[in-house]
Amino acid sequence: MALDINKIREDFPILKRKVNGNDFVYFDNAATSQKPNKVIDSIVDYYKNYNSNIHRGVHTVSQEATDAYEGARTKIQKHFNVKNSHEIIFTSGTTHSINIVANGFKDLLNKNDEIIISGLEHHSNIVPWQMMAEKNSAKIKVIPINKQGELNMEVYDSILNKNTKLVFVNHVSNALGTINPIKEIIEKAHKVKAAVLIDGAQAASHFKADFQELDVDFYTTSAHKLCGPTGVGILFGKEKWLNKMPPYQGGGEMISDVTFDKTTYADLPHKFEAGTPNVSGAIAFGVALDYLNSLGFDNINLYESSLLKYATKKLKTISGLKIYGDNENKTSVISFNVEGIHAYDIGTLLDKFGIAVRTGQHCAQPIMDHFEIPGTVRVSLAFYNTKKEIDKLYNSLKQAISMLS
Amino acid sequence: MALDINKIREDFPILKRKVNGNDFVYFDNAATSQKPNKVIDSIVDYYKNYNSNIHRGVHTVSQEATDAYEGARTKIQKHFNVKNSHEIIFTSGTTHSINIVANGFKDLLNKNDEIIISGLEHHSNIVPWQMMAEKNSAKIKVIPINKQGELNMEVYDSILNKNTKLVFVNHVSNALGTINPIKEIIEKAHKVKAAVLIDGAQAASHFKADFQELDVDFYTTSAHKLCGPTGVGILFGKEKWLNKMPPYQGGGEMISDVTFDKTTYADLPHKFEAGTPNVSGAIAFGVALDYLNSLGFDNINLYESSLLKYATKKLKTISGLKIYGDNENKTSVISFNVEGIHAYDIGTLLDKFGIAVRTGQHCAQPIMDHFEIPGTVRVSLAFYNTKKEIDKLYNSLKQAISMLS
Amino acid sequence: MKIKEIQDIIVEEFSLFEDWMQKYEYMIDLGKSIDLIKPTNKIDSNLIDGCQSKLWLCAELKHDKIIYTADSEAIITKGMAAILLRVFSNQTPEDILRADLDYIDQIGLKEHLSPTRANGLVSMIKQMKYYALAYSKK
Amino acid sequence: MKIKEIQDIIVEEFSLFEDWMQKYEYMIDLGKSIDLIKPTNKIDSNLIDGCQSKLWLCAELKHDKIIYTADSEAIITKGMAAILLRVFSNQTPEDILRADLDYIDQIGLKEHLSPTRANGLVSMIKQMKYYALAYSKK
Ligand SMILES: Cc1ncc(COP(=O)(O)O)c(C=O)c1O
Ligand SMILES: Cc1ncc(COP(=O)(O)O)c(C=O)c1O
Repeated sequence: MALDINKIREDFPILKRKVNGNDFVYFDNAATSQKPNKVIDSIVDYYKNYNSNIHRGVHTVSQEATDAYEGARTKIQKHFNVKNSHEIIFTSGTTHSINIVANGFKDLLNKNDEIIISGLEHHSNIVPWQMMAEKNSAKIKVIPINKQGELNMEVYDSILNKNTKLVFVNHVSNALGTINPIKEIIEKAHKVKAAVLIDGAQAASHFKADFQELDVDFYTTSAHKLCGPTGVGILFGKEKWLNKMPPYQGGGEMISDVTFDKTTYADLPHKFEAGTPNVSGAIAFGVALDYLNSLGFDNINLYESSLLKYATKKLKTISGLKIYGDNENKTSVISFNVEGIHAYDIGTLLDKFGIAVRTGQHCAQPIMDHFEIPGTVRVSLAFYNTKKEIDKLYNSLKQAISMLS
Repeated sequence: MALDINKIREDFPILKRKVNGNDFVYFDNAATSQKPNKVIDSIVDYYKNYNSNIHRGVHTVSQEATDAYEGARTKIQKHFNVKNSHEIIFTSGTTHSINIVANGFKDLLNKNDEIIISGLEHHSNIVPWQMMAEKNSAKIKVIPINKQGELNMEVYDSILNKNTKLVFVNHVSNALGTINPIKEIIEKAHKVKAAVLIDGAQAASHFKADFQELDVDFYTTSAHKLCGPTGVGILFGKEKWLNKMPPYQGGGEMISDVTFDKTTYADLPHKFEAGTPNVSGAIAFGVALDYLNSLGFDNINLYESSLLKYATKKLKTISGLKIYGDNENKTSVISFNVEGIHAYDIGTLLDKFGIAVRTGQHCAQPIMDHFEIPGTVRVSLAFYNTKKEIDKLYNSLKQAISMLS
Repeated sequence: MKIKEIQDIIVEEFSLFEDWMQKYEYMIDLGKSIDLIKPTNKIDSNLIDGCQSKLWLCAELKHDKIIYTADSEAIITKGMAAILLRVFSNQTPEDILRADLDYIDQIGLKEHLSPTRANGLVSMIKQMKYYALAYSKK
Repeated sequence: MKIKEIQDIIVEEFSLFEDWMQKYEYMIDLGKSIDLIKPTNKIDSNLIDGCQSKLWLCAELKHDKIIYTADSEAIITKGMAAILLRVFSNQTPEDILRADLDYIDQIGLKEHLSPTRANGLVSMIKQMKYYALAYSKK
């Protein structure tokens, strides 16, 4: 079933707005996605009809809120084919999720242990490990990237060894769009008994991962990247790991017994959900997944691939334009520069034409260092974008270049 | 100017709903507050018109979102009379805020140092310090409470000494409603050069604190307790402390320079705001403060005091009913038990009458241990409650007691 | 009597009540009148997790049938426990394992068995099934 | 010429443009044509924080007036810098401290001076004022 994009666009009220007098074209989807009415409505419905603090409440509205919140957890569990619902921890986003794991492993590692990070990482996936390694002196090794912006798997094989305790790779690179071979990475890591955390912040909006099939140990994502609201995300962790890790934050919900002498931690998932969670956010996250599933991830994938191909081909015809990470295994991102022109100038002029792109380092300075550039223009696509919008980008870009040359 | 409560109630759509066939009476305000239309509308407006990831974006919508987000920070700054806007850190809530400080002091304290916690604390304010003390071996001392549920300030004087580095007290106790003498606590702590963190989760919806006048070192609160959305809160910290503390989470935004060897942290407030924040939540938090200020905190205070007095007097006429923390310095909370009847049973029956109260320990087990009770029924009031609702509570409670006796 | 028969009787009994108040008065009466558990069995190891009021559950096998006893500090929880025990107690492990809880739905008390409700009854039912499983394997 | 006079001239110049494209073409031309800073001053210590493209600012006092020079990798930022320097450079520290930026608003380029925009121009203005303050105290 092909997607009816015009109908889908009706679901996204923001797509009707004007920017600088022009129709708004949103190509900054890797930074955050836009939200369909259903998701927005679910937030309104929550606050107008059943807002309440959850858990431990005996009154009806608290029960309704709790059921909806836990219902969202179950939706997420099913979506990612997770064995136990308590293996899904609600967090405030990917960054928070990764920090829970980094903090958790702080006490589990020592100076003979090694962790491997990919060279394609977002800052969220680098800094927590540096902070952790400062404490436990574990060694950080890096899988370098090649000219096409792909991970060098030969180096991965050579640095993986019995001291490796953890491997951290994003599923899709936010700066380049590269899809990493996570299945292979996980299988190889498991052979040396290392755990694997996959940062799915950029992937989850494009394809549906099956966590049991992947046999992944941890997986993270943020609702705001997949048509959900800001301020909520998940950490998936295998039960055995979540039980092993100490809690990250102290507070309400996460303890079963508190005295001034001693505190017993509560069961999963509460151990990692201290304090009042983002109740409306979690519920709306579930609704966002329902929405995406109603379109179908296969359909989304097919359509986005054709958009990417069309845009790549078109942009490549522009002389002096260079795409970084122009490889076969990528999704929905085109990161480029035009010779002699600064990314910031292109971004500024495209904005005048109503087109939103991102410029700069994309929180991935090591990748920019690799290509020896200060930054790129990043066009990132979603299923509600159209070929017509790409044509508009092409024309505006040509005009911008001519103004700037 | 007296508040026009009937008009105010029109602002809160949820107050029109039915629960178990009865008009909904919401007396669980200490758990979370209800939201006025303005706040809900601001969330809708954000997602329908200018949703975007913030900071570093050069396109218009990103600018609009960033300006609104930073505008919210400025509103909060002004509301609490804070010197610098970068002393306001957006967090996911009070629990998160407190954990930032507990983590920050982990490296700043050692085993000769002492921290003082009040005996009136919520779990959020106990567990993080226990977790911290496990790491740095600092000693935790407790200010005990007296029969009226007030802090014993003589003991405070006696345990405060030159080794005291931190004092942690909530502004208002969530379990009893006691208002603590924070001005005195801060002044005395500063004499021995100890820093003070005030947990304002229960206070900020009832009165407007002036942080410069209080000279408080840290202050925390959650938006959801003051008519704002879930998943967002603030940590106020004096610049000198925030600069001294290490960051809590690693990620995007909080670094100025990342390589695989070394990372330089960004300036305040970004150092503590790793990852995509709850943009819509922060903006709606600002709108919630605008709303409350449009009513006026003096008016809110006056009205809530009269409600509390009325309710206390009325409930006290019920034989066998005992109020915990029945003192002069309290706000908006009545925590009670009826002889021979379990709090859970009362809560369950009140819910049948459409009345939402909280029952149990209220995340404050040490207080329950102090009174040697398993829990209480907690009625917590807000400015949108009415005397008529209190009458209904009184009548329903009488009926529940007669059913249960 | 078989589980299904008892359930049908309970459903019939509850069908006579005209409003929630009568229903709850009945539950409260059940909670008050029935002495559910031996005081010596009110020990921590028999406590059910996750509830606002303490809730104890005991099980013993007699003549191939499981006798459950339970108690709670909260009278409504105790009444609900009584309604559950009336069905499950004095049945064979196999019948208990097969039994469903539709009757609770039919008598309009399903809300008390929400997994997110802090009364411990869902955990109690789970625990009853565990006992039944354990005894069925003997 | 006094600051206010230069500002008025700029406002008049910009009033001739019919659309944003002409305006931006002019800015870009400014950015291209003007050699703003000595290569030897393009050093890290002259860098302005918080921008996507590198932005350098220099100040020196000549005959009681401050001569600012600046440069940026991004041409639009450089053009904006040129518009700012045309007003502020070669003025007395006191006049610089007193000067406002209303003219930027009037020529419709205020968006570039949002404190949250990642182009560094707001920091540059702040830095220019700091220099003026420092020199005014000499
Ligand atoms: C006194 C007090 N402190 C801290 C908290 C925790 O706030 P949150 O759950 O929003 O993190 C609460 C909320 O119940 C509270 O009442
Ligand atoms: C690959 C990747 N990881 C992590 C993150 C951080 O996600 P968040 O900002 O929602 O915490 C992002 C978002 O930009 C990302 O693209």
